[in-house]
Amino acid sequence: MISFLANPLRFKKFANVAAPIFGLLALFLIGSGLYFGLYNSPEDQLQGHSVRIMYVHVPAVWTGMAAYAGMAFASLLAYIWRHPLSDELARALALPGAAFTALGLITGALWGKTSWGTYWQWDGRMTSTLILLFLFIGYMAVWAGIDDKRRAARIAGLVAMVGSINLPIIKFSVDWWNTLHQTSSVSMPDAPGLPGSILLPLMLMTFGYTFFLGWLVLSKMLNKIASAKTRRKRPAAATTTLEKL
Amino acid sequence: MNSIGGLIVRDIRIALRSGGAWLLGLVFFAVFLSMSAIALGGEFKTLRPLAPALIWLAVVFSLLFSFEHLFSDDAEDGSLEHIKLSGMSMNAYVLAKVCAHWLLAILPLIIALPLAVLLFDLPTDILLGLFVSMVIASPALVCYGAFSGACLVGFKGGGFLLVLLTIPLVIPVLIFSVSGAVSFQNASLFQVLEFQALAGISLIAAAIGIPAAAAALNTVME
Amino acid sequence: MNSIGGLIVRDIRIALRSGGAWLLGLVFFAVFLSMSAIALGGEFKTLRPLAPALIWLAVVFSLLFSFEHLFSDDAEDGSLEHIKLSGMSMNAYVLAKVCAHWLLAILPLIIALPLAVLLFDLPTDILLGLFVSMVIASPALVCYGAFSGACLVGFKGGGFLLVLLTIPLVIPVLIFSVSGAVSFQNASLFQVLEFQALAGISLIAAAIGIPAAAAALNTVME
Amino acid sequence: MTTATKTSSQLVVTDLAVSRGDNLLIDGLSFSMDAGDTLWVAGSNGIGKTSLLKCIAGLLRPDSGHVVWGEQDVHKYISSDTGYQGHHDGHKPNLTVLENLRFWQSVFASPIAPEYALEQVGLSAQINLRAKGLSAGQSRRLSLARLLIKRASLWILDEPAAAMDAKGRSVIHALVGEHVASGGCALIASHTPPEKIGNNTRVLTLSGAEHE
Amino acid sequence: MTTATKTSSQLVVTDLAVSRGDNLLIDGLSFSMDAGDTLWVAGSNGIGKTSLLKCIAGLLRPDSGHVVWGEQDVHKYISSDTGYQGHHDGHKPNLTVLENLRFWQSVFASPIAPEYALEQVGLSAQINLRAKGLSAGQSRRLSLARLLIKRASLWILDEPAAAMDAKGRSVIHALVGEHVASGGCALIASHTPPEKIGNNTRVLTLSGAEHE
Ligand code: HEM
Ligand SMILES: Nc1ncnc2c1ncn2[C@@H]1O[C@H](COP(=O)(O)OP(=O)(O)OP(=O)(O)O)[C@@H](O)[C@H]1O
Ligand SMILES: Nc1ncnc2c1ncn2[C@@H]1O[C@H](COP(=O)(O)OP(=O)(O)OP(=O)(O)O)[C@@H](O)[C@H]1O
Ligand SMILES: [Mg+2]
Ligand SMILES: [Mg+2]
Repeated sequence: MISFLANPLRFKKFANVAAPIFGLLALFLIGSGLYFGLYNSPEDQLQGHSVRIMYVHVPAVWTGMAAYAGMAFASLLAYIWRHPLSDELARALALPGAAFTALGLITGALWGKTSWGTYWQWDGRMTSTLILLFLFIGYMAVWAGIDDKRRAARIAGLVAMVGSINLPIIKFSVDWWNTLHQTSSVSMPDAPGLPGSILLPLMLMTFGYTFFLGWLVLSKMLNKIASAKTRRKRPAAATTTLEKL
Repeated sequence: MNSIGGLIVRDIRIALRSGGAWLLGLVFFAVFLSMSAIALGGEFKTLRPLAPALIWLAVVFSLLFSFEHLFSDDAEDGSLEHIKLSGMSMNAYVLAKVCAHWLLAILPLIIALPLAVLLFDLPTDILLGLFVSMVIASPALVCYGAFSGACLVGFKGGGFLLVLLTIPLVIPVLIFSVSGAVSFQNASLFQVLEFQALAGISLIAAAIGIPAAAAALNTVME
Repeated sequence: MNSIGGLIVRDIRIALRSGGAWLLGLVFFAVFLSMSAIALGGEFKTLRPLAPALIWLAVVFSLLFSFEHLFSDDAEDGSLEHIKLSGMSMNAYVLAKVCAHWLLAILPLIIALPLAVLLFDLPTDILLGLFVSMVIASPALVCYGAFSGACLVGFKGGGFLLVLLTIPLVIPVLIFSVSGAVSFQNASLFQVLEFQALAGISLIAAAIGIPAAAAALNTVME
Repeated sequence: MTTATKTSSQLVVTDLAVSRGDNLLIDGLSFSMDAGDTLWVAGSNGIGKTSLLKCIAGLLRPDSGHVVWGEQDVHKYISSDTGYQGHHDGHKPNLTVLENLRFWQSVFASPIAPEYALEQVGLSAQINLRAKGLSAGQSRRLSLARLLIKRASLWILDEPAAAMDAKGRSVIHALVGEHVASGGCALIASHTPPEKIGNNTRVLTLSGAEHE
Repeated sequence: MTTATKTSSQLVVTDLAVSRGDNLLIDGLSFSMDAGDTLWVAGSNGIGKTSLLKCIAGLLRPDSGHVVWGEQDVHKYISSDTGYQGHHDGHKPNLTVLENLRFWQSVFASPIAPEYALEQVGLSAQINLRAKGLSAGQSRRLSLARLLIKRASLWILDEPAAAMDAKGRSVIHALVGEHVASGGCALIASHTPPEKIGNNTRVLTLSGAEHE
C-alpha cells in the first residue's frame, strides 16, 4: 500500500478519487452525528444539555492525537526512504491536527465552565493535550522557519519523531503527577460503559472527523503536487568547458 | 521622520519574514505560565494568589531575551555603520527600534493577557489591573531593555549579562506592577498609587534610556 | 577519542575567554530566584513550600537559553564544515559538545544549589533531594536541549523556538524532579520512584537525543 | 601639505595616528584631496588599510590628528556625505535584494530608484532573491548599489574588487570614474595594481612596519 | 570521460547536477582528476563555483550524479582526505591564532606543528593575537595554515587569493605547487587568470546561464 502510493502519479489517481469520497462521507457522518448528538440523545442527569459538548469534544481530541501519530509515522517513512510525498503527508497533517487539538481544548474548556465552573483545570489529560498542541506548533514553526524545504522536511521530521517517542513519557508523567496532587479529581465516564444512545453519535462523529481530516490532507497534497508541476521551468544550467592550460 | 518610519517598517518586515519567530515571545509567555503551573502542582487554590506575580514574571522574562538581538544584528552585519553615516541621529534610530519592538513584543502579550488569566481562573478585576499595569509599565521595560541591549552589542553570549544589567532596573517596575494589579480591585484607576509611580518610572526610563542607549551604541561601534 | 577531548578543552577555553559570559547562567539562576521571591511577596511562610518548584524552574530556564549557541556558532563561522571533513563522526562531535556543556552550564548550578536553598530557608533533606534530582536529571536536560539546539542552527531569532521545542520534552523531567526532591525527605535514595523514572528518562534522552542532534546537524549543514 | 582654501568638498587629513590594540599602525599622516581626486591605498596584509579608511570615514577614533571633510571634523560630527563599503556587506539575510535597498533608500532619503542602482551593478535578475542566497560577488555588488543610492561625495571603498569577476571589476572602475568626473572624491584600498581614474589619481602606499 | 582504473587518489565526478533554491546551476558535469592534477574553476559571479566546490567536498548534496574520491562516494561516506577553504574562515574570534590551530591539530590528529604552518603562511608575528584582531588577509592566511596542518590529498580552495596581497598570492602559488608535486590534487575557484601549476593544469569554465 505504502510503496504503491509512493509513486506521485498513482497517488494522484488515488487521491483524485478518494478525496471527494472522504469529503462526502465526512459530511454525512458529521451531519448524522450532530443530529443524533444534539437532538436525538438523552440528557445527562447531572450535566443536562451541556453533555452534548462531548460529541464535539471527545472526537476532536482523538482526531488530534491520531493526526500526530500519522505525522510521526509519515516522518519516519520520509526519513528512511527520503520520499518527498511522505514529507508532504506529514506536513499536511500538522495544521488540521493542531486545529482539532485546539478544538478539543476549547470545547473542553467550555464544558469545564458549565460542569465545574472553571474553564481550566491543571488535570492530567488536559495538560497533556495542551502539550500536544505545543508539539504541533513547534513542528509547524520548524517548517515555517527554514527556507530550504528539503532541509525543513528533515528537521521537522526529526522533531515529530522525537516528540512521538516522548509522548508516552509525557502522558505517563502528567497523569501520575495529577493523581499525586489533585485530590478532588473529576470523574470522566468510561467509554466502554456508555449506553448506545451516547456511543452511536460519538462513533459517528469520530469517523466523520477522521474522514474530514483525510479529505483535508488529500486535497492539500493534491494542491502541492499541482503547484509543483506548474512552477516555472528552471533556467538552463551553466555550460561547462574543460581545457588544458 | 521618514527614516524612522522606514526603520519601523523594515523591522516589522524582517520579523514577519523570520518564520514566525517574533510570535514566539508569546509562546514563551504561555510556556512559562504552564511550566510554572505544572511545577507548582497545578491546584488553583495555590496558584490563584500567585498568579499576578507569575504573569508579570512571564512578561519580564519573555521580554528580557528579546533585547539581545535588538541592536546586535544591525551592528554585526555592518548596517549600523551605514546608518551612522547616513546622518540619522542615534536617538532617532533607537527610538525607531524601541517603537518597533513595542509593537512586535509587547502588544501581542497585552492582547494575550485574557488567555493567561484563564489558566489561573482569576477574577476580571485583577485581569483589568494587570492590563492597566502592563500598558503603563511597558515603556519603562522597553527603554531599559534597549539600553542594556545597546551595552551588549558585540558581546558574544551576552544574553545572560543582559539579564544582569536589566534586572536591577526592572525590579521596581515588577514590584509596583504586581501590587498595582492586585490593589486595582478595590480602587479606581487614578487612585492606585502604584500606577502613578509606574507612569513616573516610564517617563524617566524613556528620557534616560533612549539617549543612554544611543550613547552606548556610539561607543560600541568604534 | 583524542579529538573529543580536544573539542571539550577548546569549548571550555572559549567559554573562559568570553568575558565571563559562561558564568552568567549562574547569574540568571540567582536572579530568577530573587525576582520570584520579590514578586511573590518575600515571606518565608509562602515561599518555603514553593521553593523546590521555583528552584527547578530556575534551573530549566537558566539552561534553556544556553542551547541556542551550542552549535550555531560552529555552524555559522564554518568550523562545522571542517569538523565534518575531518572524519570525526557527528555523534562524537555532539557528545563532546554535550559533555563540555554539562561542565560549563550544569556543574556550576549544582555547586550553587546550597546558596539557593539559603534564600528560601529550606531543610537539608530537601536540599539533598534537589541535589540528587539534578544529578540524575541533568543528562536528560542536556541531551534534549542539544537536540533542539541542533534543529535551530541557521534559524535566526531561534531562542523562542528553542523554548517551544524543548519544553514538551522537559516537562516530565520537571514533574519528576520536583516531586522526587520533595518525597526524598521520607525515603531512601533507591526507593524514590521519581528518581527511577528520571534515570530512565535520562537514558532514553541520551540514546535518542545525541543521534537525533547529529542527524539534524548533518541536514542543516547541506 | 594642507592647503589653505577650504571648499566644501575637500578632504584634509592632518597628522593622523591610528592604532589597533597595542600596535601603532599609522603615524603622522597628512594629505588632502579635492573634488575629482582618486586615492588608492596600497600595502601588504595587516599594514592598516582598513583601519585608515575606517578612521577617515569617522568610524574609528584616531590616536591623534584630524580628518576634516567638508569643513567639519568627522570625529566631532559624523558626516553623512560619506559612502563607505567595508569588509562586511551589511545586508539582512532574510530580506530580498530589493527590500534591502528600499530600506536604505528610506534611511538615506534618496531619490534614486533601487531598481536603477541594481541595474547599474548588474544585479537585476536577483532583485527578488533573499540576500542570504547571494553569492560572494553578488553580495559585494549589492553593497555597491547601496553606495550608488546614497549619492555621497566621498567614497571610501575597502577592497571593492574582492570576490568580483572581471566584468564586476570593470563596473566598479566605470562607476568610480563617473563619480570623480562629477566632482566626487574616492579612496580605494586594494591589492590589485592601481589604475588611473579621473584627472588626479594618486597612490598612498603603506609599508615598512610589517607585522609579519 | 570517466576512466576505468581507480587508484586511491583519483577524483571522479560523474554526471553531476547541482542546484540552489530553484536554480539548476550545473548539469551533467563529468570529469576526473589524477594525482598531481590542478583544476581551476572559473566563471562569473553567481555562476555556481562555490556550490560546485562544496558539492565535490561532500558538503552539499547534488541533485543527481556522483563524486567519487579515493574509491568512495563522498556523499555516502564523507572523506577526511579533503582539505577545504571556503568563503568563511571559521576561526574562533576569542582564541588566539595559535590556539585556533592547536585545536585543529588535535581534531585532525596531525603531526605538523602549528608554529611551522604559521611560518609557511607568514603569520608568525601574529601567533598570540586573538583571531578577531586579524586583518582580512591575515584571516585568510590562517585558514591556509589549517589546510597545511590537515595534510589532505585533495585541496579545494574557494578564492584563496581574495584579500591577499601580492606576497600572499605567491605563497599560495608555491604551496599549491608543492602539494601537487607531491602527488596531491587541487581544485581552485578564482577570478584571477589561471596559472600553470604542476604538470597537468586544466581550467573548468562555467558560463552561459548567467543569472544576471
Ligand atoms: C480543556 C479541557 C479538556 C481537555 C484538554 C480534555 C482532554 C481530553 C482528552 C485528551 C480526552 C481523550 C482521553 C483518552 O482517550 O484517553 C478526553 C476525553 C474525554 N473528556 Fe475531556 N478534556 C477537557 C475537558 C473535559 C471536561 C470538562 C469534561 C467533562 C466534564 C470532559 C469529558 C471527557 C470525556 C467524557 C471524555 C471521553 C471519555 C474517555 O475517553 O475516557 N473533558 N478529554
Ligand atoms: N541558499 C540559496 N538559495 C537560493 N539561491 C542560492 C542560494 N545559495 C546560492 N544561490 C544562488 O546560486 C548561485 C550560485 O552561487 P555560488 O555561491 O555557487 O556562486 P559563485 O560562482 O561562487 O559566485 P561568486 O564568484 O560570486 O562567489 C547564485 O546565483 C546564487 O544567487
Ligand atoms: N581589534 C584589534 N585588536 C588588535 N589588533 C588589531 C585589531 N584589529 C586589527 N588589528 C591589527 O591591526 C593591523 C591592521 O589591520 P587592518 O585590518 O587595518 O589591515 P589591512 O591593511 O586592512 O589588511 P588586509 O589587507 O589583510 O585587509 C593588523 O595587523 C591586525 O592584526
Ligand atoms: Mg583590510
Ligand atoms: Mg563563490
